[in-house]
Amino acid sequence: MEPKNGDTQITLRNVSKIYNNRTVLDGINLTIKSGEFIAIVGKSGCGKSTLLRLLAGLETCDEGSILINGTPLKGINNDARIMFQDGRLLPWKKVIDNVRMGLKGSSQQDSYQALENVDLRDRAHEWPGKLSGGQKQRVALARALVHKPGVLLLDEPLGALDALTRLDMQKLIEHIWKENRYTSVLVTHDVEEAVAIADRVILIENGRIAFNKEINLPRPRQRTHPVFAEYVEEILNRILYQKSDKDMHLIVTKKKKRVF
Amino acid sequence: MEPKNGDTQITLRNVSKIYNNRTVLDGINLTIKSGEFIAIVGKSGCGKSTLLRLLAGLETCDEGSILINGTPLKGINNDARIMFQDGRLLPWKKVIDNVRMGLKGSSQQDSYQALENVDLRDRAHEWPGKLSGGQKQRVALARALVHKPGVLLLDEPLGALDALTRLDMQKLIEHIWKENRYTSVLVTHDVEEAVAIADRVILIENGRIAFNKEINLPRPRQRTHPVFAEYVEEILNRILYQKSDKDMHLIVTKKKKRVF
Amino acid sequence: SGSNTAGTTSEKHNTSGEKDQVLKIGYQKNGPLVILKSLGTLEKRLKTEGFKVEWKEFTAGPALLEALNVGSIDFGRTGDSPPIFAQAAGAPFVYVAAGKTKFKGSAVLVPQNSQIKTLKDLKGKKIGFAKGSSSHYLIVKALEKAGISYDQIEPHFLQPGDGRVAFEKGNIDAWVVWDPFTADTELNSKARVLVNGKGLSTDRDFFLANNDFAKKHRDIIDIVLEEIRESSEWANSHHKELAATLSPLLKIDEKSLLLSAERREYGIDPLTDDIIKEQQEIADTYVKLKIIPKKITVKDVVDKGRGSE
Amino acid sequence: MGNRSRNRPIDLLIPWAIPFLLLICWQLFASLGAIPERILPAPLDVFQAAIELSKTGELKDHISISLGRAVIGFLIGGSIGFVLGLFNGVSKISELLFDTSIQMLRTIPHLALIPLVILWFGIDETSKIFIVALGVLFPVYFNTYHGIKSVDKGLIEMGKAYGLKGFSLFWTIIFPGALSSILVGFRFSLGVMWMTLIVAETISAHSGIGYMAMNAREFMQMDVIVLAIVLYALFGKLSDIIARLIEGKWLQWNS
Amino acid sequence: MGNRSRNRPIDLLIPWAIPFLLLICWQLFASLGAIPERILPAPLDVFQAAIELSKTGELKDHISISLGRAVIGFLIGGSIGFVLGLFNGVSKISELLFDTSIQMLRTIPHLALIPLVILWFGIDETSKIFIVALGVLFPVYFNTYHGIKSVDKGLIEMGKAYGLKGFSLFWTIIFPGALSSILVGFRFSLGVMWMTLIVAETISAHSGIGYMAMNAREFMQMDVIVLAIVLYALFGKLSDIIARLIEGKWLQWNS
Ligand SMILES: Nc1ncnc2c1ncn2[C@@H]1O[C@H](COP(=O)(O)OP(=O)(O)OP(=O)(O)O)[C@@H](O)[C@H]1O
Ligand SMILES: Nc1ncnc2c1ncn2[C@@H]1O[C@H](COP(=O)(O)OP(=O)(O)OP(=O)(O)O)[C@@H](O)[C@H]1O
Ligand SMILES: [Mg+2]
Ligand SMILES: [Mg+2]
Repeated sequence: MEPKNGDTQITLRNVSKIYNNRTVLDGINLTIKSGEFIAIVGKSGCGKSTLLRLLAGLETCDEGSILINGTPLKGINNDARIMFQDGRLLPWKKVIDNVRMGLKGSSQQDSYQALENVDLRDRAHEWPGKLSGGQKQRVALARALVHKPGVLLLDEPLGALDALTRLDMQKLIEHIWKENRYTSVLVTHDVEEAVAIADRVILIENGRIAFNKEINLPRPRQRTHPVFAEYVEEILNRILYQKSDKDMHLIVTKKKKRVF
Repeated sequence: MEPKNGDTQITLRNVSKIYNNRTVLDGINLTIKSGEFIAIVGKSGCGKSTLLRLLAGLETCDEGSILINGTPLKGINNDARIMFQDGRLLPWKKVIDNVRMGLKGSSQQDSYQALENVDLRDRAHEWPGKLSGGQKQRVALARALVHKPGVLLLDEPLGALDALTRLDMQKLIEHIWKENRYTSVLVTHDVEEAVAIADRVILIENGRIAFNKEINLPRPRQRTHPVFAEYVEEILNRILYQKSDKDMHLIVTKKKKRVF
Repeated sequence: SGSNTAGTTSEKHNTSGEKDQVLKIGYQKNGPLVILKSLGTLEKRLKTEGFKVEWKEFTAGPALLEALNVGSIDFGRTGDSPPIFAQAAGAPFVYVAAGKTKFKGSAVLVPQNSQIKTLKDLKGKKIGFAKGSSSHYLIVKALEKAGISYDQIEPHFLQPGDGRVAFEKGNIDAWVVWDPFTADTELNSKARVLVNGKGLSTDRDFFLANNDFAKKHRDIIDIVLEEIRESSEWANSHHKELAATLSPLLKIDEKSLLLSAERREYGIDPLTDDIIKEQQEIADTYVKLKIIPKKITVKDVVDKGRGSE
Repeated sequence: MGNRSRNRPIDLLIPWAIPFLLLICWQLFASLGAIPERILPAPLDVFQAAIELSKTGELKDHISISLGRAVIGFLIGGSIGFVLGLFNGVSKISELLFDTSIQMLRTIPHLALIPLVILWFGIDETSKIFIVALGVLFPVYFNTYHGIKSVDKGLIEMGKAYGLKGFSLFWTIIFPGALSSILVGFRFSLGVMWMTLIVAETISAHSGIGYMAMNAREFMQMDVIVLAIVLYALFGKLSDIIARLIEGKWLQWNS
Repeated sequence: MGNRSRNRPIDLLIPWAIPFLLLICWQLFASLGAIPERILPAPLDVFQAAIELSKTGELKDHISISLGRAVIGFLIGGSIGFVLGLFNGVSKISELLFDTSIQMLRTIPHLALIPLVILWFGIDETSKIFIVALGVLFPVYFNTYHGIKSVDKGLIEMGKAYGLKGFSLFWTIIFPGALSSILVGFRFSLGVMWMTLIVAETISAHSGIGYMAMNAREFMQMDVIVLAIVLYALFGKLSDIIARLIEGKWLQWNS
């Protein structure tokens, strides 16, 4: 099945996910418009990766359902490509073959170009085991981007990159998204990054969507733009000083027990 | 051998490391004073992890030597603890046993406290495989911090953490370092983080130390302090807009080939 | 031939006082020794001599001689061929007595409706037998008599159990085997005896002893032989009882065992020159067939005192 | 794999479907006379034979004697194989010295060794146990060695960097990392243990199921032969269940 | 492991130190008369026997005939074992259906099966090849199955998420992930291949090294028995070298 670009709408209806009595996602309702770019932020362990895995069809909802263009998702979402948080390169395939993996009838050129884009063209014929942490991550990114899926799911794609490379990769992701307009979900810890790329930033807290902020900035976005900084600050504040009293309480009591 | 705290000075003398004709580190000279906290920044693949591995004694220098308190390092550096970029938790040990690993005669309490510090006390008896990316990283951090080594080496310990947790962990690292005063080297991509914790920030470029900035700020450091922002900007600018003409040229030519 | 290995166990016991001496006898389930074992008379006799008896079971003659060779047993019985091979290999044993002929029970069998009517018809046929067994000698002699050369048949080397399956399945055209397998096959598998050992082979058992043991314990061997003689007499006069005792041991039906008992005489013959000559002939045949590499002289390993008895 | 599926009762039954079906077909063909009884007895005849042998206590004796030999041989051979695999897996020098020799010994059939075994160990229990031990040694050695060789190098490095050495490094990282492969060797060798018994019990034995089988083969008691085969099969399954239980307990983290 | 060490010539010699030392001791003891020749012939006598058998061309015949049986049996048994291991490793249903049956069959000694093998396949080459195939099947099955079961689940998941299915998923991820374990099975079964030949060649054989060994045993020709053992050992080492070459080629990424 050839993935269709830019016409995949995703609807989450009351989606819950429970791991051994631990409710990770608790009745999530969310609609991602076709071609929209969404960024997800949230505390470590709040369920971001779980949400992405649900969208990719790698996990099943314990409650509720996920609709892709109106049809409930069952099994693997063939229309989606996910970049995993832990990279998952095949150690027994050369870098270029990792990028090429799963490409059907696509020319060699595409994958070399993808490697070029992440600045690793010259490492094409090495084993992934010989790469640095950030290089591995970029190979995984190249692999995700070389496909032209209906839905692109990126789980912290730039976590291991330095500031300079990170900016380059952000531009790359945005550029490719603009060209293909697939529905995209990006998990990130970098709020600036979220504001720079996404149409909408979503905060997950206690298994629910705590905050849902549309970013109304023209593209290409200028980081120096005053409104940009405002957005970043607003979201960052919301994350750092959680508004709900209950949570506040929790954090305070937890902190009391710490040594510092 | 009981690790000695706070009295380990490290000297790198003309250290080079070459992987299959690729010179990764090229004649590094550096002295890390006993009890000093150094942060290393640099582009992805520039050799930061390699440097840390050399300090831990996991690799041997191809040229030059590393002196620990004046004696050349041979084999594993028993006085050092390294937190690897890729975590390396033992999948067959429960979280708490991973933290406890290698501790000699130390009380249970220490490792539970270490887990408490990284906010994962309640996950002590789960398998690491069931944790989220950031949770795994925190367990690895707890494991590194629970030892009281002479040298602490941290390879991007907070890369997978959200802004809030990250701040907490930075405080934790600084706190524990202050208490024990071991010589510390932190690899990070977050310049703010480097400036917030380190006594000195070092930039590696083309296998050499391109920049070596002492941070003269009183602790605890206030991020809102204007000098703090100046430091961050100076370092960030140095990273983003590499001063050397040769590099500039390289980057420009590379970019030409890209699709965006 | 070489006598530098001691009959380890028995010698050890020799030095440590009379009470502890052990006689290790190797036997096969379908031989005369099993009768002696089941009667239990030997143990009683030897107890007074300060000897304990240990019975060691072997599935085949060569395996028994393997044990005799390294001194794991002191005394045993096999068919006519294994001692020849053992002598060729230089094993330290002696013949102490011969059994009675049992050629009636050794036969060339063909299926009842087989086209093979005479020995001459065996030409070009697939014939199964155990390599280096008395059957091997029997078929060589039978072919010789029919004027067929050994090259003109297709030999298949099969142990009795395997041969039986191959025979019933028709994988072989003829099967050469000994009692009680002959009797069992005749009665239960629609087999016909083409020819038995009469005039071809005497097919005797032989009683063998470890060289050193035979020298040291002449008296004990005499007692054992005497007991064998007595148990054989009992067997010869109690066919029904014999069949009934052996049937559960061998798991062969009583009818077959009765048949094989009736056409066989148990007993012991002294090692006369004739018997030694027969045995020498067998040995020479094996040399001719290149089954053993060099000529041997059977007389060399006959227990001297007994050979002239 | 794992516990989830094992709890469904149907999953406990399905594995027996094929053996059961075969049994029924066989009985059917035999009853219809398509398989001559003399050549391949019907399951019921085999069952009959089992009952008869049980009544006299013979079957129990055979089994318990074999079991004794099997277990002792397994313990000896398994330990040696494990230790050798361990040393050769951990130490380069040991590997260089011994691996070739072991690879060479491995191919030698036990049947060919019997004359030498009798020479060295006589015809009593020692020689039988030796053969079982020898048979068990190699799969254990092989899988232990391979398991240790394929432990994640990154984890070993981590252990060393955290001050683990010698035994504690082995116990914390190398052994658990190699465990799944070691257990494969264990499972495999439990099967080999029973297999080699038959060779061992051709050496002047009076009892044991190997003896029972070979004796029956000599006298063409097809029902006993088939009974022996069925017993071997059941023992195989039993060994497998034990091995799987151990696996399930030790490899929980992997499920 | 790996290529680096294999290039040092000393590393090629060290593995032979122990076999060589044993050989020298053995010859020494034999020459001094400490080991009676009749019981254990000296290495030179064995060598002599080899020369004599070679002169007549007999040895070459035995080896080439055995080799033929071994290779055919290996190909058949190995393929079946591989395919079974593959299916049971990949498919839960297949595993439920077949694994128990295979575990049961595995324990049955070939010696006990001989009557049945003759029954089914007669006394010609087919039955010999069947036994070799049967012997080879299980280690290949076992290690393939285990290898596939222990492929990193995360990588398989990744493959599926990237649209790999069926054969391409197998070829890209499952097979390479299981390969190291599969090669262990391959190595092991190369040894078993030679081992089972001796049983196979007790069925009405006139040639082959298994026949040679058993024949020599019957006629108590210790020099030929030892020669056969030495041949088996050399074949074992040879098989091992082949297996290691293949491993070295296919598992480059792991070095
Ligand atoms: N074992 C190895 N064999 C060959 N090359 C290697 C090996 N390890 C690292 N390299 C190469 O050395 C260079 C430096 O690697 P290193 O891991 O030190 O980078 P890094 O600065 O930590 O990068 P990152 O920020 O991406 O983690 C990279 O180009 C990498 O590909
Ligand atoms: N297979 C699993 N079994 C049990 N619990 C799990 C499993 N996978 C995830 N969890 C738990 O679910 C919660 C959410 O995990 P998830 O990986 O979605 O977090 P995350 O938001 O991606 O965190 P991070 O930013 O640290 O990657 C965590 O508490 C984690 O421990
Ligand atoms: Mg995550
Ligand atoms: Mg790194």
